[in-house]
Amino acid sequence: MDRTDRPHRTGRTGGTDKVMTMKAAVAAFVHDGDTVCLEGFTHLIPTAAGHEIIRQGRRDLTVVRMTADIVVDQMLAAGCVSRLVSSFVGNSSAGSLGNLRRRIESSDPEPLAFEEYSHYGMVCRYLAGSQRLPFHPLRSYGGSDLPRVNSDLRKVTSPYPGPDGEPEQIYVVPPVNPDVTIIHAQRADRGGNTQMWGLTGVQAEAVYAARKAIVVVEELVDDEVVRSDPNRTLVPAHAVHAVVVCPRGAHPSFAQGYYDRDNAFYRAWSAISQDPDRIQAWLDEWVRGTADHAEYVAKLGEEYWAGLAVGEALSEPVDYGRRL
Amino acid sequence: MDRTDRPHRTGRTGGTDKVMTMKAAVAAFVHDGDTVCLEGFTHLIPTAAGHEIIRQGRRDLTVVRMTADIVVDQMLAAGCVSRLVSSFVGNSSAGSLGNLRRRIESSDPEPLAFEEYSHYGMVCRYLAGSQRLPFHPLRSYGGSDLPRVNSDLRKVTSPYPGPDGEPEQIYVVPPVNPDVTIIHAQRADRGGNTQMWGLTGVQAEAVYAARKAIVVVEELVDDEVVRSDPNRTLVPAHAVHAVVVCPRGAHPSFAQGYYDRDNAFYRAWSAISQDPDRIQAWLDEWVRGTADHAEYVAKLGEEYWAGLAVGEALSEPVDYGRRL
Amino acid sequence: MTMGAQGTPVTSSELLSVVASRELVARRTVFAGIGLPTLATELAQLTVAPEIEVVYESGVCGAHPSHLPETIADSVLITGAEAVISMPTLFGCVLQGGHIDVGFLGAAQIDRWGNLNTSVIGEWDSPAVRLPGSGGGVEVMANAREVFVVMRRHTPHSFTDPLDFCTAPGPDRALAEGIRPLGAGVTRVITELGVLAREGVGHELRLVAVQPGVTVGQVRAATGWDLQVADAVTTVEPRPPRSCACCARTSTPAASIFAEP
Amino acid sequence: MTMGAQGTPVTSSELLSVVASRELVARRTVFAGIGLPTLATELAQLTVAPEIEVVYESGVCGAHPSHLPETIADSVLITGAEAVISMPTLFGCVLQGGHIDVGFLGAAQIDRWGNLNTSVIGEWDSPAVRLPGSGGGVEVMANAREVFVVMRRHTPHSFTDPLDFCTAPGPDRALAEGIRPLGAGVTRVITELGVLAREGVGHELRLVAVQPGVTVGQVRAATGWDLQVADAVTTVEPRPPRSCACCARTSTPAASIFAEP
Repeated sequence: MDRTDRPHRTGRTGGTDKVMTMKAAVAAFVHDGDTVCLEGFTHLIPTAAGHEIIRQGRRDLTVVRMTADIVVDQMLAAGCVSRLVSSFVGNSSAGSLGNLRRRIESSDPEPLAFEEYSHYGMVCRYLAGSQRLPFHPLRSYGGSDLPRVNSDLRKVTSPYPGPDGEPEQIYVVPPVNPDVTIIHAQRADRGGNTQMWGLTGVQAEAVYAARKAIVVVEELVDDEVVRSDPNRTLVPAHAVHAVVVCPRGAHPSFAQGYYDRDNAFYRAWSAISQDPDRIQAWLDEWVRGTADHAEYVAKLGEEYWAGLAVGEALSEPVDYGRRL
Repeated sequence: MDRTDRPHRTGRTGGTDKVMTMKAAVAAFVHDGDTVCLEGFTHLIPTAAGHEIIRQGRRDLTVVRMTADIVVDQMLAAGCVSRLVSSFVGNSSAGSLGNLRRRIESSDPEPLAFEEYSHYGMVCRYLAGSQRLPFHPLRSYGGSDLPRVNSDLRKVTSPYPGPDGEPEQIYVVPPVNPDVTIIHAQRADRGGNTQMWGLTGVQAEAVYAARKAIVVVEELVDDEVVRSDPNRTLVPAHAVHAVVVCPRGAHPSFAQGYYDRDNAFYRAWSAISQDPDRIQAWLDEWVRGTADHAEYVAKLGEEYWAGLAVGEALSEPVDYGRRL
Repeated sequence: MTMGAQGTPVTSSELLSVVASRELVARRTVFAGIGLPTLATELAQLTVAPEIEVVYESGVCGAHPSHLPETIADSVLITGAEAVISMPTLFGCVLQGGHIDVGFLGAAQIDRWGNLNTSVIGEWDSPAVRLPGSGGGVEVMANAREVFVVMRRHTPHSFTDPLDFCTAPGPDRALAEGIRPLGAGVTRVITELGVLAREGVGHELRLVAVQPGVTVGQVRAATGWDLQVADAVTTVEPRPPRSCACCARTSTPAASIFAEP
Repeated sequence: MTMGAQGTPVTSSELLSVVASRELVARRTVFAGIGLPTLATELAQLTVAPEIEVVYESGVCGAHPSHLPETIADSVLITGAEAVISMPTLFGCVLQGGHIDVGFLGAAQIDRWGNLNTSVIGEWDSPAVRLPGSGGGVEVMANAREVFVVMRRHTPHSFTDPLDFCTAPGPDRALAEGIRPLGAGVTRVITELGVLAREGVGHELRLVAVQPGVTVGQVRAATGWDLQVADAVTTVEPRPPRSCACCARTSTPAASIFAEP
């Protein structure tokens, strides 16, 4: 391990420098057999982290992700995943996921254990996990077949009378506590104070639910930038174990204010993933054939990225005030 | 009722103009016997709203507030409140609340029903209320005497085995659904999209838990200001029924970036509230004797406010990006 | 395929969206999930129901997009929006909290009570087709006051009773388990053949309108159960009114918006 | 009252804070509630334990105040902080989630197991004194790895067994009800007479140190139960080291900070 493999103390007040390379962070915090949560609801999807997991050849992972989409399909194709916990398995609105469907429909090339939840069921699992609760209640699943195929969807009787004065039952979900949660964000400081804007999904809860957390960012910023707007810090440093700087690491999803969604790639993936040979060729070329995400980015080329560029739309500053 | 008494449609896309005077908002949404939630954890306390409730002579209110402090003591002294639901009853760290103590210790001049929760118990009541849940679990109260005196603190058995494989019990609290929640914020647009920064407490959940919500703001801002930073909107318009513009309406608490906490007033209150006559004189002069909060502000005088003024500390803008 | 006002071809998706958008008149808040529902709610807001508030499943409230969005998470929905909220707030406070009048859902299968299957065709353990799954569908069905369903293909395989799997149950199934949902379940089903309606708990779907040139008999034949028919079946207004005008407000050509994935 | 390094009077509050702050050496995250605990943690960070992370009960993480704060919600704690989080996140994810090593509490009464009363003196229904109540004390006790208690007055009325009312129970009481808390409960009690320590579940508080000039017998006499005493009782270092230096770093005079309310 090189120096960047583990956090080390600095003179920074109250903080630890947690900046690591993606390679080092995945090596340190993602192990064969782990439960790995990758969150980001259509926005800020930690694709580059998924690719590094593929490069390092992790096996037998349980992947937890609300919207299992392209990056999950790629990890499945690379043989990293034996179990998937999710509430939506599809290529966004662009089509379906070839590898995922082959695995589930035909056990091709091997079976995939799949636990289906609803979106809010997943959110409540993160809420329970992050708050160290034995369960979280939600007003879903009554009459659904999902509890029949997922024995972790259970019911409790409320100790308060229902609206009609009779005892009331409600479904609950169990906590999820991933070994590691990986999220992508716009920016963080070296200590891991992480700021996100635009769609923020369930990332903060997914981080708090995990034993370890890796935050991948578009930009490392000075402490003063973070501290000029503490309400923007959705994940405080104390919940973060590694900060990885990886510009454009959410491609083909988007990073609000940094680059737009690559809709053409989403559409292309639906075709690629129909063909097991094409997807292996794609992985060979773009993931296994690149040393890291910087090489992937360079390989796409500046002209390509220009097509995803966005103009500027700055927020109006707010005044935190200072004592006179 | 004048025109400002009820929201009316404007040409604003997808929105309703909800701006009302404090007088009209309290008249419309706070009724005798109501359950009224006033939230703001030491910051952005809706004091001016409490004063208007006193001016309009509301009676028999149930007040729900995590930190029952000066404004609650004042409402108690004015005879507005018959029941209090709270997790901390004190004048911040500056002392105790005379009226509250007389009511509870000596039923002087009349009894006060008091329901004690812990801070997180209150938070969970708002969480349950805002999410329409029959209860919310929390890892508190085991071994406490609080459940002995508050029969709404109950237990459920988790349907999942505990860490030792045995059944696990956990305490739960019931939802709270106030008739109206009143919060104070830095700014909102005319439709009620409300932006807050600094300490944000549990205000969003308290609003969502309520049947109606009044947002009192330091500033009414153009739609474009709010829309330049949608992540700053902690309370969306659809949850808000009235927007009241009331600068300095959180005094003696503070509004981050607008004015500082009036620590001298906090200390003074501990003395005033020891004496029932002094507090009535104070209410006569500062609340019942002023037509509205603008008069209260003017009566304090510009020199007084200058002592609470703060300097500028602007957040660095973030880029939301725009499609090219 | 029919022709739009200006002679452009109207795909089935556009037709469905236009019909669906009309049903939103007089509704207040709409929850828009992935796919067709987004188009329908966008269209509604731009045409027949400008006052509705659309809450996107991504967490966007009060969007003011510069371009017609391609997905519920399109960056143009976020920039300039009135609020962007987290998933716990969206699903917990807004949807489960009871703030949504109409939820929009799609499905692979629907039964006579408006129960939906979005999980599997065939058996759970070895499905013929693995579908995307619940998404927020279970929550929309349980918590929205009413649910509109847009079905791309009206066939006996998709309109079937029993379902291969019930992902998102309507209130009748929930009540049978002793759980009381907030809303009425599915109240409208819009297909390329017509519009079905349902009154609420205890009621079946009924055919209330047919698309131009479609007969009641054709709809009944395309439905996998003995479909109830309203006393007066109307015909859906054929021309998609103002839909092209709405697209003209943005720089996105209608064709790209309404393309099938 | 003793004298500080530079001859300024040291109030009891300052003394307590200084002693409490020393106990924080080698701890990582501290949860600071209202009142004295704030002073102690601020002092610790500025003097003996600069690496500790203080999380304030108001939701502030990583504060960098320009002035010594007067309360946990002082605006100087917010401006320039690393993060400000909501109450649900603070109490749910950070505290209950298990991120806090040391919680700091005050109380009106404490018993031999470290159970605390912050609710009432006398009977619940007609109390002689209505105290502020739980605040976050129940949660701190249940979820912090250990709890330090600062008691302003060491008397048989405040060190009493049984308590008039148990607001925040230690793990022994919780376990007796079949509920397993995360932490060890109270491990340190700091008073104007000395320092008590407790090993964890099943253990009583024991006197481990006395303030200068105080005898073991005086502490035992001031305690309402038969107080256990460690084999080797040390004497607390009398001089508040560097506390004036820390105040000098800010523009607030020590006297105003340490004034009794």
